[in-house]
Amino acid sequence: MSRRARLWLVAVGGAGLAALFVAAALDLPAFGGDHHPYGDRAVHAALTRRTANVIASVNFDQRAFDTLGEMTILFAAVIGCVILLRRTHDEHRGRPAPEKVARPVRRYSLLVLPVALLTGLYVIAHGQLSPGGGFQGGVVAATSLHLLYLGADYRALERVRPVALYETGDAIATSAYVVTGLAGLIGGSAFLANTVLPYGTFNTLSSGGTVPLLNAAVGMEVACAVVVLLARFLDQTVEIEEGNGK
Amino acid sequence: MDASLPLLVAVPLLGAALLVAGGRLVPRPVAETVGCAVSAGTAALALVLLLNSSPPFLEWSGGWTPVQGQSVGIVLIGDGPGLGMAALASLLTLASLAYSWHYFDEPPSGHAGSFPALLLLFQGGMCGFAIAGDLFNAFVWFELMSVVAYALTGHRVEEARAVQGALTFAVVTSLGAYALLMGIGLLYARTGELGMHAIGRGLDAHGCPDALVLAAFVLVMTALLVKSAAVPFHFWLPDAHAVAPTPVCMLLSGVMVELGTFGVWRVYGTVFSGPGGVPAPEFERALVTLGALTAVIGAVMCWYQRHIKRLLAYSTVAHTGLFLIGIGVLKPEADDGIALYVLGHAGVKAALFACTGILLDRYGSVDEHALHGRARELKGVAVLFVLGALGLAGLPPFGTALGKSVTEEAVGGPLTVLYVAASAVTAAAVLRVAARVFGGLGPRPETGSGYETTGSGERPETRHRLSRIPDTMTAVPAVLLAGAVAVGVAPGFAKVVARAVNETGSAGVFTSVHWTPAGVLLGLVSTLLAGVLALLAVARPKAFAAPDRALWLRRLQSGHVGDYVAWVLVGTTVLGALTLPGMLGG
Amino acid sequence: MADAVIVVALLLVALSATAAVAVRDPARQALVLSVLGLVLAVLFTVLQAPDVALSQLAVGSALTPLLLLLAVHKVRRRGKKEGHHR
Amino acid sequence: MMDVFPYLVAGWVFLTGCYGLATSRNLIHAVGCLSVCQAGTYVLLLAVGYRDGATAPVFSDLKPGSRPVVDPVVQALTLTDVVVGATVTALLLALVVQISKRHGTVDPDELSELRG
Repeated sequence: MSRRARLWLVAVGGAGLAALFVAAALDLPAFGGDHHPYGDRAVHAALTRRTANVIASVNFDQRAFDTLGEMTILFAAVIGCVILLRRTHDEHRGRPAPEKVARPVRRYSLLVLPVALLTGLYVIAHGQLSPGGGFQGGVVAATSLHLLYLGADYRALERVRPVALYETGDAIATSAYVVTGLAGLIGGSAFLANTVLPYGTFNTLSSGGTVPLLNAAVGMEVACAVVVLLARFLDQTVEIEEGNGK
Repeated sequence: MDASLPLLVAVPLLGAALLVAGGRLVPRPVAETVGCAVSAGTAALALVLLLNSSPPFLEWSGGWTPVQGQSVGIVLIGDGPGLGMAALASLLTLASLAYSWHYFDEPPSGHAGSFPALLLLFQGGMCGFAIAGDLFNAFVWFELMSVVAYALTGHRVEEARAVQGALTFAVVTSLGAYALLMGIGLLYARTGELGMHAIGRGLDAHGCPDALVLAAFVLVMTALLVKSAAVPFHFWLPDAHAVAPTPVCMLLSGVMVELGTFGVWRVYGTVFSGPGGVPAPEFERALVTLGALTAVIGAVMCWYQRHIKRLLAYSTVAHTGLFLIGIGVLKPEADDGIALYVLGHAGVKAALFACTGILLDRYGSVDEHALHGRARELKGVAVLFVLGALGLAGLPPFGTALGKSVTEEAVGGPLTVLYVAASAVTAAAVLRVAARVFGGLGPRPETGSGYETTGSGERPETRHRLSRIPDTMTAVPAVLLAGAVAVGVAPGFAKVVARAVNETGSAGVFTSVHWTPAGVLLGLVSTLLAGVLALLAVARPKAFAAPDRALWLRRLQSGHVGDYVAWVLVGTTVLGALTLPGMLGG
Repeated sequence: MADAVIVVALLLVALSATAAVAVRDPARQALVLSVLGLVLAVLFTVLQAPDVALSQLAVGSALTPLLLLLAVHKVRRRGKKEGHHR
Repeated sequence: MMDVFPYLVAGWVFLTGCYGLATSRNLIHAVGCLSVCQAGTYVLLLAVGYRDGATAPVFSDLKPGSRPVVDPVVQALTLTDVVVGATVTALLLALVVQISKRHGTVDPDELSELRG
């Protein structure tokens, strides 16, 4: 199709969708309204289960089944990237030359690295109490490891990052989530039921029953997954070279 | 018993995680055995639950059973249609795992378990989508099955076509998924609920449908119609199904596309069918129009293909059109017919893909013209392929024939003609392939218009080109075809299916489903038509080659991702325009 | 007052989203997307969603642009090599 | 005006992304546009859950019941959405990298393997 024809299609389709959406927006309840039945029930349920961060309660208790799907999507994407970015028969691995890093950059990144890593772990650990949790902390922790690439060089990064180990960690964390869910089925009433552990004292690290466990599993999964994802992309950019016979 | 419903998802996911964790320690046969065992176990669970699903039950994940009719948990629906789709998805996953057994491409080093693991994740996603009773949860499983499907489609990264098809598939489906999310946002704003039944009740409580309901309907349906490849959302399908590895094609065409259709049925029935939703005539108009268009375009394009997998992919498009019509007319008999049709079609289509995979692995090509007469030696495969084509045409006693005849009687009128024509043309195309490739009949056809995808230059999916066809690769299509026949002849099976569908679908109206003389006759007519068309095409290739008039239709299928996105936008507008008229009055 | 802040944040989101589409060079787009991620994080904070803001900050303004840049780098490096061979 | 403005911004962001996706000349850019589309869904969901004068639904420093809180459910949904978006982006980029290797280009206009 010519670019012009496509533009016409986009104009027609976009205009229709825009009109539809604007009409719908005019029928929506006004922004900032007070009608949130599900939200109010969720807050109530979180408080009865002594989870201070209601979002953590929704994610890891009330709608933990959604989170199972979500972490599986991440898990699937990691396997997918490992497969899609594998070294094929016509490619070979080149050794990246060590690169010189400017001293301020090196000092800065080596200073920030432990801070960022600790922040990530802290954010994971306090998931059920304060904003944050497995997802956010996991991403921060995994990304911080890659400051090594900036501060030292690729080889230093490779030493602290045996990718195979992280792949296994990713899989183990995913199974841990499922197994916790199964424990709910066997020991309690239903799959992913938060009835196995005591709910603890409100606003402490061990409150919320299985919420901290699931949160930790997700944190580990996300951290491992992001490390593997970045590793695969770095591998493609830095190491893998195509052979001449294409 | 009911509490084990979420296990349909949990078991394959756990299996996949263990396969990845242990994948580098165990040899390939062990990984494949584990994959088959987990998949079979899930299938068994789905069947057991299916047998216990009358009356239908609800399961609240996390044990959040409703208090005063309201819950904060996620509801799962354990009814006949949902569990039936889960069982179908599980059985087909098992079939494709068995088909790829031992022979499929060498996995990347250290990842022996990755391919079976991905298939298990796919199975988990499909089961989750089939039993979802919560709209956001359905989105999550929709995404899982999509993400896995992208990775599986692009699995053979050395193939230029595979990666392009996978990207197109991924972009279009992801866009559809985000449209679904926008729709969920609108529905949540109106009703403040996420469970499908709860949303439906909320819409009814609000009163007459308005623009918001229309927009939400269009956005949600966009995602499901992209998945089920209705025109004009269908462009990704031929590109993806033609390039995916054969075991994956079996799943994509056999059940994933049908899950999109199932989603349309489920979401309309639970969310939009009440007085506050989309009125029945509007829904019927939209679905029957799009379905008829899909059936016609799918059948025509199917006829003009020479890349065999692409041809089969278009026949899936044509059949989805027929499914959408059946769902669109909103009659209990049509629902029953479609349920049987989907079951039969899954077996037939997966078997046809499996046979095509054998051609690919044996001859390194899936081009109808290049393979002319080359597969004469594969007698057994030829029989299976022809049987598959006859099943596609709807020859009694295949399950497809029973399903089709029941639906035909329900829809009536000119739509019956469309059912006969679409199934006859797609089957004729497959029979034409069989006559040329396995029989060497007719003159060798000349190259066509040039604007087409040939099937030569494809690499086999096995490590080496096969010199002998392994027994597993022929046994799988044979069993699948036997299953498709069983759907039609197993005594009482059709009644059970109809009862299971009606229990959820038609509010207590029970219909009886059986072979009728008229149905058998129509099935024979379309088979005969298919045979005649195929013979004519083989004998007179020139007269039946794609005329220049049809070129514009082929040019629409440009392989350009921007075009496809533009069509999705147009599709939403068309869907909105088709649904609009009756909703203005409110 | 709160409304004014929300409006400003929304306008910034609309602006940077438009810019992210209008900038046709993928490397620059990655940077604009990282700005979009940042602005979205601000909007989410204003909308009282600190959890989402945090993850948007981590994912939208760091991880996604990083992946995009790595892909750009790989594609460009290929292009250069190809040029040498020809 | 304020009643619908956030929803309109969400729609604008979504449609802008669609436009970019359809007209893109570079697949990496197209992937970026897809994530813009998705940003539209975040804005819509969070706008739907907002409540005037309410605070975040986190009770570590807040006495339960003392102040209204915004809807936590949409926030949980958006959180899921953000993670899903990142994974889809990663997978798409992996495919684009392979396309650039196999086709020697990332311009969708120059890909001509699949058609008809």
